[in-house]
Amino acid sequence: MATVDVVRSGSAGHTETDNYLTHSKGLLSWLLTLDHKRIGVMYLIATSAAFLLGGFFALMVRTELWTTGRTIMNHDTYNQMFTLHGAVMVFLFIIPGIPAALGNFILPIMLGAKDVAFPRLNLASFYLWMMGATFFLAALSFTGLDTGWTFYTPYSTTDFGTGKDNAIISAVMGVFILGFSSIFTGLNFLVTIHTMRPPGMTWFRMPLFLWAIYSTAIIQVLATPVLAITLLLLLVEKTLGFGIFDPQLGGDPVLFQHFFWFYSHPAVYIMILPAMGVISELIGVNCRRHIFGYRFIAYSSVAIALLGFLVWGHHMFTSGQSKLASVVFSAITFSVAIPSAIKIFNWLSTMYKGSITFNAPFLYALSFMFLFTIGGLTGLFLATLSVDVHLHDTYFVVAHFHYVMVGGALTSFLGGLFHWWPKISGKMYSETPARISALLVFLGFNLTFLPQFVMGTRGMPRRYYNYLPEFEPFHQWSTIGAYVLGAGALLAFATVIHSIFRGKPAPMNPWGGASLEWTCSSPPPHNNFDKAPSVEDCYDYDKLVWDEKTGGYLMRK
Amino acid sequence: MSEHAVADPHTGHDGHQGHNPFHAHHFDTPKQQFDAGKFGMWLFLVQEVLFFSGLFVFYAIVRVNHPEIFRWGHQALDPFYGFVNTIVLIFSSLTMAWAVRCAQKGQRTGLIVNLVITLVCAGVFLCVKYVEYSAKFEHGFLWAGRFNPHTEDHAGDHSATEGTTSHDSGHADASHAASAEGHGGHAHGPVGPPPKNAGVFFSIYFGMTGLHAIHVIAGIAAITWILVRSVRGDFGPDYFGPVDYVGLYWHLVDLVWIYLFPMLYLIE
Amino acid sequence: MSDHAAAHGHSDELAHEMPVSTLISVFLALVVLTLLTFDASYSISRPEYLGAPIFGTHISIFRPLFAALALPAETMRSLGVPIAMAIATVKAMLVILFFMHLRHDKALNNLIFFFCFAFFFLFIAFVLIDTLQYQGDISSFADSQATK
Amino acid sequence: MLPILLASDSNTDPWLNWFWYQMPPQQLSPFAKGVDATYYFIYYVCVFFFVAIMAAMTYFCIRYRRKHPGEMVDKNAPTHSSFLEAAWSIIPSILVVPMFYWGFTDFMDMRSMPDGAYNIGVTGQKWNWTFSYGNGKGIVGGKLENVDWHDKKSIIRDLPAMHVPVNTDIVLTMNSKDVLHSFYIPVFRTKQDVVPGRYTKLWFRADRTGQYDIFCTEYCGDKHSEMLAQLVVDTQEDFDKFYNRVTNLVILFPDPVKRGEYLFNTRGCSQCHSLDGSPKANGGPSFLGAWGTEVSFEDGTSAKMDENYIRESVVNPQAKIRKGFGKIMSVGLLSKDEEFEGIIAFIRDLNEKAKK
Repeated sequence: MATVDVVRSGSAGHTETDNYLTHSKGLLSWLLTLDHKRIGVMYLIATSAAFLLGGFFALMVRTELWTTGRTIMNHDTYNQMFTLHGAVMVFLFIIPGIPAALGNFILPIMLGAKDVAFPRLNLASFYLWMMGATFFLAALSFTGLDTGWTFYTPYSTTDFGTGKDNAIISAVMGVFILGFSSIFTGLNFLVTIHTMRPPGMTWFRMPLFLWAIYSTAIIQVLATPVLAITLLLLLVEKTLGFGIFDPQLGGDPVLFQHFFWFYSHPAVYIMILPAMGVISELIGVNCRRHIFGYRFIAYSSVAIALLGFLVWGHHMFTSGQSKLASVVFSAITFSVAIPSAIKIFNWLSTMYKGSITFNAPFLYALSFMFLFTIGGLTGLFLATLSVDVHLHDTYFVVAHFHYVMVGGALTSFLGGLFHWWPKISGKMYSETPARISALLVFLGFNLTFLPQFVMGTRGMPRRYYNYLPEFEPFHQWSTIGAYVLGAGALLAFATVIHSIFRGKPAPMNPWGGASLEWTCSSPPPHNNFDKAPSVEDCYDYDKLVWDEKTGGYLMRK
Repeated sequence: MSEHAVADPHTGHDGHQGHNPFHAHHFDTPKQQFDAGKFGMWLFLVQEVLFFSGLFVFYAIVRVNHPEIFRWGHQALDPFYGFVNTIVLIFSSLTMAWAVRCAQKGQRTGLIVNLVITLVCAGVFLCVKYVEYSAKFEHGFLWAGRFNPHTEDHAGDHSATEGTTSHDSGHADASHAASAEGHGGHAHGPVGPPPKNAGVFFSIYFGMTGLHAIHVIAGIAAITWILVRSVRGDFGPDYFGPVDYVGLYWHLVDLVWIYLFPMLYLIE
Repeated sequence: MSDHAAAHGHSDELAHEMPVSTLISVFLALVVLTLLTFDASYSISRPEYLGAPIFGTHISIFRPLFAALALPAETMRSLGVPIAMAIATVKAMLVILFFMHLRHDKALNNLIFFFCFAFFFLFIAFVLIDTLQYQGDISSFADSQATK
Repeated sequence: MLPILLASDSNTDPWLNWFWYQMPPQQLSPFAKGVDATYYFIYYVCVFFFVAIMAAMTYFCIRYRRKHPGEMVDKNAPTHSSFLEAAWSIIPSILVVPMFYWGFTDFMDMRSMPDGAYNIGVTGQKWNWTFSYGNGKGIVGGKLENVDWHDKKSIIRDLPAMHVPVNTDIVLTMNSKDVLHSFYIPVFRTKQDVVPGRYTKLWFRADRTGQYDIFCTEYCGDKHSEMLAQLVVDTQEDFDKFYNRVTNLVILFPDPVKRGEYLFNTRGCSQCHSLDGSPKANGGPSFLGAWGTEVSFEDGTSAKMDENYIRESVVNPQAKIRKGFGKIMSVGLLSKDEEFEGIIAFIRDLNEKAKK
């Protein structure tokens, strides 16, 4: 290989030591930074902390369910635990996780831009996130937030006359603020992708991760304001008695569900679309093969984003929604299955005749394929009207959305984290523990949630503190699985942290990626690119050459 | 809510800096920066429209299912106030659009004058809202949870709820003024007993106009900020993005009111 | 981008400039349309309304129109919402196209703004259809409570 | 495959029962078989695709594993194929059509209430179900308190039981007193949220007797998981016995005072008679302080308020009209001895309470 002419340095003129991490020093240089990479790293730390917090609540829930009857906590505590688990995971981790943390770091570099369009707004989004998280912690300290993450009325608007009221108000405020954080992030990304593409970066040269983030951003801007107004109405209902959702004042509790799911169903795609984008990158790079059906994957992202707005009523088949609306929503829901199927088949075809390496990111991608296929297919049961009536609000639903959200979003978050970690930190993580973590997450996850499908079909309702004794064995399998899953996730984070101190310096392009982020040094320089990079096909791996000396890949001249 | 990006103090210098102090380092040209800001502002407006949509849905549902609530409730609102506020807002929209033009042409005085007029209009709008709100509070025309219309009234003020004396409503001065405008001094006290859940009308009224008023207040803050920068002389033909963006926001506030006015004050 | 740019003599103009005459015309049109909304509303709901008393006479557009059509009272009432919304939409269009410069703006900005209204109507339509369908269950419950 | 599935009965088919625990619970209602058939159709489609995808994935992983980091791939491998992509857009689109269709038809079945069905009222409140028979003549309710959650028998014993006759269409008219609940009977594959401020309905027909679980599936607060009930499907004779038992006032209210209070509130007395001494508009005299007093009538006579007077006033209200009141009460609303005993005891008890 030594005979091939290669480019040794991605961004000429930058020395190894001048990068975004060393560009300026001091805590304030981080807290007031306008650099998308630093903001991305701060998001990464913050959302990972939220994940660990949410994971702790999950383990508490699973521990309590080890036996029917009381195991370690009372009814009230259990109800708070599952509420906080759901709310923290959804609002503080999954929704911002990939777009705001990984997206912030990677998006401008992948695009070939120096920064996002509005760096100050980007920092403001981060602080809005922090503020929202603070309100959540306040809700924790008020004790008694037990509405579930969905805040269904009239339970959430009941006047309890205890700390619970303050906890609910605080949490709703928190979600309201987090909503604006999400809107501003999405807005920023949309503008960045539209206006900051360098010459040559046409729409169909954009990496699929950017298409996914773009689709996600459309949802964030269009749907999140509806959540904001819904929560605002919930607040005035609870504090002033506006009579919107409260039947005693002439309101309609089912209306709340319409409002809530108009946001929250598209929000499911906020969670899964970026994950799909990450997987497209992981599969392309690690199979060293041009992604199969690029345009179909790109279009299907946008299709999912738009169709996602038309299906919210499938959460309400048993809610008292009319027959007519249920039938219409069911029919439209099936249409979302098609673009998801296209993606799976295209990823699969990318592997055909590839050159597949089994590093940790690819193992996470494989488990994504396994888990998301199950998650997607079980969605068919829930889209089917009559079957959903049986399965709605049972553990089947719990298992289904965990397969999508955890099996989809968490595995791709961890996969993406390992994939881009050399770029983010400039350090290589150690491969073996990372692979073990992927294995543990995969096994633990399946052990946790496969039994829940069985329980669900047999009628075990969700959000139950006590349950009928015949379900106990399934719950115990599930609890064991949860601990394995937790251990896997902890090992993944430990591996990453370990590499900061002990990791080898990362080469510019350790995996052989062909998109633009791999053409700048690891970690990237402060300004990403001094001059607009030349843009080529981001899935053409022929131009890369393995370089034994650095342990990475170099660009053919 | 400034969606524009200004120079990054931490930035090292690059080739593009120099000819415009407000040109941010990560944009190649001022045009790119302006377009990015404008696109961002439009997206923000999209977000605003959907933010308001929840209340419009609520309105539509109550309106279609319980028209009697509206037939009764809208009589408590004085169209004269709504009319005055409509004209005030439309006029402020005109001055705001004019301000943008002045900024584009580099006419600093015109820009400042137009912005001041816009601010004054916003202030007048809020004052009228205050007068309206206090009348509603006085008569107990509040949202569903606090809806408690008084038929007995404060000294010297005729009840707005006494339907039979509707030609002599509590807002006598307003009615006269309305006649002066040429729209007949009709009374605005609801006729007849309130229908079931009549308070929902006032939930909608306070919800919609309240959220709108919050946007007006935010607009005042944004315009004040623009005004300060105009006095400082920041804007000219090369750089007027912020004026344009705030203008767009202000027009959206006007736009929402254009719908709210007939929906709440006029339609039976 | 437009002929005003040439007049201004600035080569790479950032945005279109709206002439003052257009701005003032739009403003006047908005005022007239506001008065028209009043006229329509009063013509429908107030039998004693003859028109706006201007120059010693009553001026009205809708009252003679309704009188000529001689519609039944119920039909006229049901016209209130569509007429008011139609006028409001014309006003909104004037504001959007001229004050907000959308007529001269990029196609993309046009697209997203009208796209968002599509979602807005989608939201209203679905929820409205559903609540209309189950309204009977609510009213029958309300009736049963009233008789108790 | 489908005809076999449609005919399959999870109660009797051992193969289905064995299959990987993927069994929904027993099927009882007319639509349960349809729901299960649709379930299995989707299930097998899913299994087919899942196995196919995973097999391909595994094969590719082994066959195309990278042997050296510098390895390059076949440049001529296709990067897209319109045929394939069209195929996997169209085939799934076709497969979901029957899923939607069967789901839709069974759903319409579930949600369309049959005519002439037996009606039971269901009230949900935090955290128990109450069942009302014969327009409120008989009420069944109960709460779980301190049961051993590992002993299903003890749980069942404490649960309120909704009895229904076998082979009869049952319509439940449901309402909630506080927050959302959801009424779920797994054996019938049916579920409906119970919403405050409106009625929601659910119907089913049990085709065999037995005892089955009922759950609340919409989170409703602290003891959501204890909001259970039992469905007891009786033969018609057993159901009649049950009905007589729950509507029998002596059994329901052994204490005559309580019985009287119940009658006062449920038989319309409270519309005209007050209990606080004040007269009701267009009504009759108050019951407070009346017992044992001498009451005077429109015709100038008077009598002592005792058992016989009350009985006569109920059976024939026009016989004696109290001074100052009109001939308002027309029909005797009570007929049985235990009812008279109750209302008399109730009125007498009012006096004693007032004295205290």
